[in-house]
Amino acid sequence: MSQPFRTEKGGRINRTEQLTFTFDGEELQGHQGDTLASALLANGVHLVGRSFKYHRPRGIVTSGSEEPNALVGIYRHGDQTPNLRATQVELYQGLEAISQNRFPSLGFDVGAVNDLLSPLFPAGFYYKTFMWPKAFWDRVYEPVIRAAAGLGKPPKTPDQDTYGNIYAHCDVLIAGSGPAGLAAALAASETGAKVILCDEQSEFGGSLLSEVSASIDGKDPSEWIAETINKLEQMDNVTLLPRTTAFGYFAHNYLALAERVTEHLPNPDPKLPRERLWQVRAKEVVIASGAIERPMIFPENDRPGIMLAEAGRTYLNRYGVKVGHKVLVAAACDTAWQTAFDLADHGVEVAGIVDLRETPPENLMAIAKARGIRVEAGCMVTGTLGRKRVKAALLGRMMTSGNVASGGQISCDALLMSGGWTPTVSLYSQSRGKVVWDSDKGAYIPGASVQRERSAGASKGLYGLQEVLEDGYAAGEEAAKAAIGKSAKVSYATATGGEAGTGGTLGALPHDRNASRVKAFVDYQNDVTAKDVKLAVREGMQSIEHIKRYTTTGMATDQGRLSNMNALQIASDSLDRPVTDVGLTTFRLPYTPTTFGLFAGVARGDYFDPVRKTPSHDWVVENGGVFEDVGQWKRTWYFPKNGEDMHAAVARECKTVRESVGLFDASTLGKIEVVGPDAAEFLERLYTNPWKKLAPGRCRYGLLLNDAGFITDDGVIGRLAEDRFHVTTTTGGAPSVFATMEDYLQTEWPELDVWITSTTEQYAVAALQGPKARDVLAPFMEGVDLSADALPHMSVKEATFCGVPCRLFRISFTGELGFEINVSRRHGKMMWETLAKEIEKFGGTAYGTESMHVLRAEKGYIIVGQDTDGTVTPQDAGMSWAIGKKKADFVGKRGLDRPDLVADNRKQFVGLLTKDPKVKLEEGAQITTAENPAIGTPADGHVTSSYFSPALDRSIALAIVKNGHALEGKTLYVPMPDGSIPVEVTGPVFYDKEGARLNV
Amino acid sequence: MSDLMASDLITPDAGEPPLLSINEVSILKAAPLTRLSLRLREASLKAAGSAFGVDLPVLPLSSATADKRAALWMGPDEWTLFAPENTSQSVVSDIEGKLGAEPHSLVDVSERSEAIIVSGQRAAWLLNTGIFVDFSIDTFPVGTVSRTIFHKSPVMVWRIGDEAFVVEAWVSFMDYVSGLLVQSASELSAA
Amino acid sequence: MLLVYCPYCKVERAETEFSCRGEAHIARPSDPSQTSDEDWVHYLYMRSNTKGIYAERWRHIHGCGRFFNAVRDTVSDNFLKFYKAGEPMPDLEALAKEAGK
Amino acid sequence: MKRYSFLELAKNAFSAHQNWGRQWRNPEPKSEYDVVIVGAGGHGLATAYYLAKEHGVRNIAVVEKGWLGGGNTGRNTTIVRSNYLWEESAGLYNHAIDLWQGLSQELNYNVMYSARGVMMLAHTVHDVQVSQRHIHANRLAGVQNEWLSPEAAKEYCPPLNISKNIRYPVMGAALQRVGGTARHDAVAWGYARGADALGVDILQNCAVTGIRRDQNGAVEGVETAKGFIKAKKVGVVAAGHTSVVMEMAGVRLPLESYPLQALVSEPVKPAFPCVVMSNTIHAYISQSDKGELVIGAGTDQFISYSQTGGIHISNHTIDAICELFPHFRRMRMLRNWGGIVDVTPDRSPILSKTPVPGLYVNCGWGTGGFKATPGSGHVFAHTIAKDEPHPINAAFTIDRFRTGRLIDEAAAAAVAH
Ligand SMILES: Cc1cc2nc3c(=O)[nH]c(=O)nc-3n(C[C@H](O)[C@H](O)[C@H](O)COP(=O)(O)OP(=O)(O)OC[C@H]3O[C@@H](n4cnc5c(N)ncnc54)[C@H](O)[C@@H]3O)c2cc1C
Ligand SMILES: NC(=O)c1ccc[n+]([C@@H]2O[C@H](COP(=O)([O-])OP(=O)(O)OC[C@H]3O[C@@H](n4cnc5c(N)ncnc54)[C@H](O)[C@@H]3O)[C@@H](O)[C@H]2O)c1
Ligand SMILES: Cc1cc2nc3c(=O)[nH]c(=O)nc-3n(C[C@H](O)[C@H](O)[C@H](O)COP(=O)(O)O)c2cc1C
Ligand SMILES: [Zn+2]
Repeated sequence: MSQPFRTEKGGRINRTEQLTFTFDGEELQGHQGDTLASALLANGVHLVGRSFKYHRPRGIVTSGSEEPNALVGIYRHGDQTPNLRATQVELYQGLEAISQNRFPSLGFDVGAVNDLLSPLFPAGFYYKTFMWPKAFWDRVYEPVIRAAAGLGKPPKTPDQDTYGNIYAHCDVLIAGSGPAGLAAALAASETGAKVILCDEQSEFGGSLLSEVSASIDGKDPSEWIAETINKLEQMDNVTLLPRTTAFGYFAHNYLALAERVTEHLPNPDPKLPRERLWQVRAKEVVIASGAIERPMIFPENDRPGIMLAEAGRTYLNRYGVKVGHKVLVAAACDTAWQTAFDLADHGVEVAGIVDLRETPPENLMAIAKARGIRVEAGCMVTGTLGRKRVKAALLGRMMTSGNVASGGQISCDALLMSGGWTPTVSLYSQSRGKVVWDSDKGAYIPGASVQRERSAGASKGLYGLQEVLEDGYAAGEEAAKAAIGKSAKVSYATATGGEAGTGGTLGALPHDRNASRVKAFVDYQNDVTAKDVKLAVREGMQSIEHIKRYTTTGMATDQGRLSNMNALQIASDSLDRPVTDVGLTTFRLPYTPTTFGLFAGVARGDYFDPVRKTPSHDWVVENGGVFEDVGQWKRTWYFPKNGEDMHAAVARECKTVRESVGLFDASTLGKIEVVGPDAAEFLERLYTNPWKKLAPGRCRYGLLLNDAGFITDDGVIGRLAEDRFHVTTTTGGAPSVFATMEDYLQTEWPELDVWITSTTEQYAVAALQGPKARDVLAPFMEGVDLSADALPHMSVKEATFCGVPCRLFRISFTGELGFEINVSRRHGKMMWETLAKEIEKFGGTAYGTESMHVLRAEKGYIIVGQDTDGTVTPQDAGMSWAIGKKKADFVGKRGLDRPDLVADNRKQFVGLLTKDPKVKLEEGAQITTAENPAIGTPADGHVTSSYFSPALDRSIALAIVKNGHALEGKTLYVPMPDGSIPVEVTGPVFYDKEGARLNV
Repeated sequence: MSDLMASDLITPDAGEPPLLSINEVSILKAAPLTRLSLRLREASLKAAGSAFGVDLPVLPLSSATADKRAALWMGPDEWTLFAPENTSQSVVSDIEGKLGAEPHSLVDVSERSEAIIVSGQRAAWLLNTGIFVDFSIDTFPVGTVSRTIFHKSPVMVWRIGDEAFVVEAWVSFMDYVSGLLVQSASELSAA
Repeated sequence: MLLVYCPYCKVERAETEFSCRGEAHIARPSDPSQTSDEDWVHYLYMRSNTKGIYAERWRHIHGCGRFFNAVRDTVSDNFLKFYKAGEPMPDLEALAKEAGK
Repeated sequence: MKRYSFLELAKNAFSAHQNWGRQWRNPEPKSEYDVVIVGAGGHGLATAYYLAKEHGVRNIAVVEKGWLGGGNTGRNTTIVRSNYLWEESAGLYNHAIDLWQGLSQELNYNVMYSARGVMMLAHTVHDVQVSQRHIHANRLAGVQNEWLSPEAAKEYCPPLNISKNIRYPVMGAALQRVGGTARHDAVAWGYARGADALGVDILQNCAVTGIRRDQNGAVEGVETAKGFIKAKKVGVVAAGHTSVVMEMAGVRLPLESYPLQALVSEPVKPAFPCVVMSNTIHAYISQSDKGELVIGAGTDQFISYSQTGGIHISNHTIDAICELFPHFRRMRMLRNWGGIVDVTPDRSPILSKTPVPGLYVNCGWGTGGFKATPGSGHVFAHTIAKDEPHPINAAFTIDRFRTGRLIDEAAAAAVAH
């Protein structure tokens, strides 16, 4: 028979729409409007998973997002998403679900042997064992533990879905759409305030969706919900977000919501994101997150078929599902009785109501009696039978002695329990509010507001429908008033029925069983029992934080929403201290587990980080260039021709530059225009070098330190006019140099009349380097005399290139005659293509960063960040010449005088030549004085740059070596795994030491 | 305020196909224009404004426009000046001529950034997929201009109409900005 | 993500538009050459790192570019005051009292 | 102290685990101790343990404002490695690695030190250079560290995405095989139990509120929530709160305390065999024995004592994780939390005497001190007992910031984690 546990009528499911789905391969039927859980229950399936540690058979316990047991994998696109709650998964045609943490099958799981061995596995057992033999931990114990642990299987293939993001601002954000949230939304929206109402469920209404015995304004709750939603939908100022969980409450009323956009659809349009992250800045927040029911802690309280009473009621009234044919209700409070009554009204046999209380309320007794329901007062469940589904409950009765006496046994196929209610204070706590203990309610409720929020309804411990509604309206009004200063009159709906219940219990129930033989579960998923909590306390764990971490209670995927209060009470009893003294663990985000993809959002592939390209990019791609990532930039690394490897390409490129001409894209270098009457004074204070006497039209190499005295950046600076400099920086250093300049300008020297503007992207820069550079350039230039006299090395002129304005620098980072042409970015492509074509005539080549590195290393020019590492001073780098000797101060000057910076034995910048010219050192290799240093010998330095030099036809290297400047001519060693490499210390300049090639 | 207040300066680039064109929103590349970064002290405000042809706005995040001119407040001593393409030299000489020795800095940044025009009923929504700024018309009225962050890229947003925005980014970031906007808009055409 | 008010732009914006630059009112010694090593290390590195009310520097790096100062409670992360660079350090105790700390 | 073993566990199973003793006492403070350690994190507890065990000092209190192990020790991503650049650092962290290897046996407490390997990815030419420099320096220092090609990296860590088409392709990785993880709580508890057994009083819920000094400026003792406690020597090991505690003695330090966040996914079956770190795109990940992916994020940009941080920090970490491991995109975050990390300008710790006689400080571990716990406690105990540093921590003074003799792990582009 299909869906044997479906009621005849009622519920919010669409009975005319039949859906087929599978669970562990078995085909089953459900209806539109079902969750996977309700559909499974309709088919009589309670056993849905295995527990974490003992692999005990487990069934559905709740009907909401707090579900600890019914975690399943859902297949889509050939892969599965693990650990989804069956209670939240909306049913669609063709849904494929699998159970988890069992092998080979749910019904027969070998892991269940753990249950038999459980006496060996109390809380924290692993801290006490697996220590011998030592080597077994990595090889045996840990792999076994790891394989046994974990719930579902992780996805195996990259996620095909996309995730969206939206930033939103609103006046009032309402989290939760039960009667409190709906009333708040009505009241707040009426003022014109911008309202966002979200609820994690597929439909708005919260607990009202399963309420059939109360009425609001004389209407069925479902009718009132429909009218309310209809009203809210009409309003422009209201955003309704179903399937949206408020999962994080951050500082400054910043909240994060996860909207599930397509998960519930059988064939979603791939253009839609699977989920969307809402990052909302709300002026005011109303937390209307309701309350959840608490399980009771009795032995074997974890069998499939044992559920929360309210969940039983929800399955019945909302989903049209009977959780059993013969249902026992065990409670310590009133609300569970209503479940029994509703079940009875649907013709379900109620095996009895077992109430812990000696004298349950008269009116309930009367109703039960009228329906012929057996009531056992002053009675509790002391155990259950049935492995894969509960078969019967053992009853106990509290004696005046304080002991429990057996009260017989009742058979049933479902057992509904209720230990009372726990307000959902997660979001309030995340907002950094401190909950307070309400002893009347036996619950923690929100205390004072720390941020601009208020709780309403059951989330603050109000339970009567009428008072919840009133509270909701008031909260909405108050929030709107606080946000926009306006209030509006809304008429409050009035409810009849739905009165607040009384009663409740916390902690483990007493029983007459052998305590050491039975398990009463506190945290279902993590298999934490009452015994475990007590053991932790016995072992000295006195803080609830220690108890949590030692037993892992509250650390499962429901984050203790079902278990925390009971664990706390058990700890409190064991410690003999009031609950309030034991403390409470911290509520953290996310409210429910939240998809990584949601956080990552659009940041993937090319959009993981901006890809910054220079104007030569397309040309480089067409010409087979290879790129490297430098920060966010793509720079050309080298240009292999005819199957060359990097080594061959670089050798050819270098050789060509030295013999003829090379073209290099220098656009990524940072460029800053420093303008104003005090421009020179500013640079004087910032850079080590003197600037005031630099004539317009000339350039100088600038060295920048931090105030500690270490080199942070360098670059050529050209003076364009008295009051205007063109500063260049390293590619990676551009933003930080700019920020440093602004910092000194704005906060140290605001009196200076000078401003800086980033022009990095205003210009495209082509470097032409090599003896033929002038010949290549000349045909395109106008307005400038390129001769050595008119435009000597280290000068700058404004001119035109192919008719477009340019800044022409005569500078060189290769040691050859060189020009850097800056044209506006738009003309960069034209410039590059023009020059690339022209150099062909001279047998020239385009070259990349690798050749640039080799060429400059042959000349001993440093690269900040490669040859320096933040610990190198100008003196260390052999650049004392760059320090303006007469300057009273510059950034870093004072730092340079500190004891260690003037001490002997500093590491200094030198060249190294291997004795064997064919041997190229490895960059980063260490340098020692001893040929075969013992392990632990401190190094004297390291190789910072190392290349094969085509110009010298041998290897060269640059290094930082202790007292290096004094060691020229000496032999040092580079110890490598297969022996030491002897090297001779030299000056850092290997090629054209006199610089003759520059000045042509 | 007119709907497209700066329409004579910010125009779609006729040579470029639309990056996106659906009912709810369109994204068009804007034609090139002259952009200057002007920095000066309060004393020189008036002179600079009259030389440029529009008073420099002093209200934070505001802009001022005149025929073929726009001045955008970027900071307390910083303005971006917009003028038609290829007029940079004349604008510069007008301003430099007027300011003379008064301390200031005028730098041509015409090519540093590119602009796109994002307009349509869902334009603000689309920007909010990557920008945390309240674009409701009361808090970000037409004429408001602001630098901000779009996902991982710095941008500048200038509202030129109720449902029209100019979004500028440094050139090397524009592929990222426009690409992501187009991608995020794709759900608008989902079934 | 904090919301930071820029006293120049006069708007509250997301923290991601700003960069935080550490403790405020640590002046660079006016004559470094006359500053002892001990004093220099205090300028370079020593920080109050206060638990509680703290004056710190921010820059509206993706906005107007200005540096300014803010007083923040480093426990609650709430801002108590924003003021422009160059303005004197406010009376932190008075601010704390005002904020009911 | 009852020794732990499988046999003992089996025996206790028969008595329903009723007879296990306390792992540590909950004593009332004595009026005077030879040494008071402020802060019962891993480092403080280890210091007390080694003081008692190796230096014969038995009259020790560890004073803790909350619950032991509740600071950064209880909230870190548990990455253990020693392949730091400078000899001083490598020496210090490798000392810890040596102790980690036998720590479970030493403490008779299974700290689950799991040498599954720590792989640090290189994504740029510069990264490769930096990694190589580390590897060479480490080899000379006797610290295991090796270079892997992208293919070898994938073989070691199959989930790794080494496609050339990702935004920052993996160009290789440095692998330290002896690196791995350990169970953070067990480290604190193991040391607490060990110290307690040697007579150390661990005083929880007892915040230090003042440091009393005599006329000569020397330490006399500490004011606490439970009254004044006299002490000959005081060692401050308060991590994120060090500035606050040292301020009580008038000592200013080069420290800033930032929020550092971490998060775990829901538990899943084994999916990740080792530890992977990427400093360039800011991602740190491993899988715990329980099955959660443990992921470390970056610090927020401002100082804060709130133990929380911004969502944009998590976003950036998770986007990096998903870029490297795209099939984790459908995994879900279970819990996200923050610690307060005390960061020095050179990203190296301070283990040092102070200008105040009798006052010692162990701090500045920033984002990466869990791995050093045993070594740090060991040498700090020496420093306190002998009133002079152990050779291993001699360089980690406060004075280095004055002289400029920094141990700059940050400058060398190796973000400590
Ligand atoms: C999210 C995160 C991830 C990390 N990941 C790693 C990692 O992967 N690998 C790694 O090696 N390191 C990591 N770290 C760093 C590491 O956690 C710390 O360096 C290390 O745990 C510090 O240990 P501790 O004992 O010094 O400090 P803590 O454990 O913080 O102990 C300090 C103790 O001092 C107490 N205290 C403070 N003030 C007082 C007072 N006035 N009176 C009494 N007691 C006081 C505190 O309550 C605290 O218990 C991480 C840190 C964080 C936050
Ligand atoms: N009679 C009793 O003793 C008793 C006890 C408990 C509850 N109740 C009844 O429960 C109702 C309480 O109304 P209410 O409105 O306060 O709560 P509710 O339970 O009706 O609604 C709370 C809603 O908030 C949603 N929610 C919770 N956290 C969320 C989050 N982080 N993000 C998004 N959505 C979230 C839930 O899905 C739910 O729909 C009343 O009808 C009351 O009568 C009665
Ligand atoms: C390595 C590691 C693994 C953790 N695993 C879990 C976990 O499985 N479940 C869980 O709820 N919390 C887990 N936590 C987080 C703790 O619950 C807690 O958030 C953290 O110790 C910080 O404490 P607090 O949140 O109470 O401030 C883990 C923490 C660490 C450091
Ligand atoms: Zn601003």
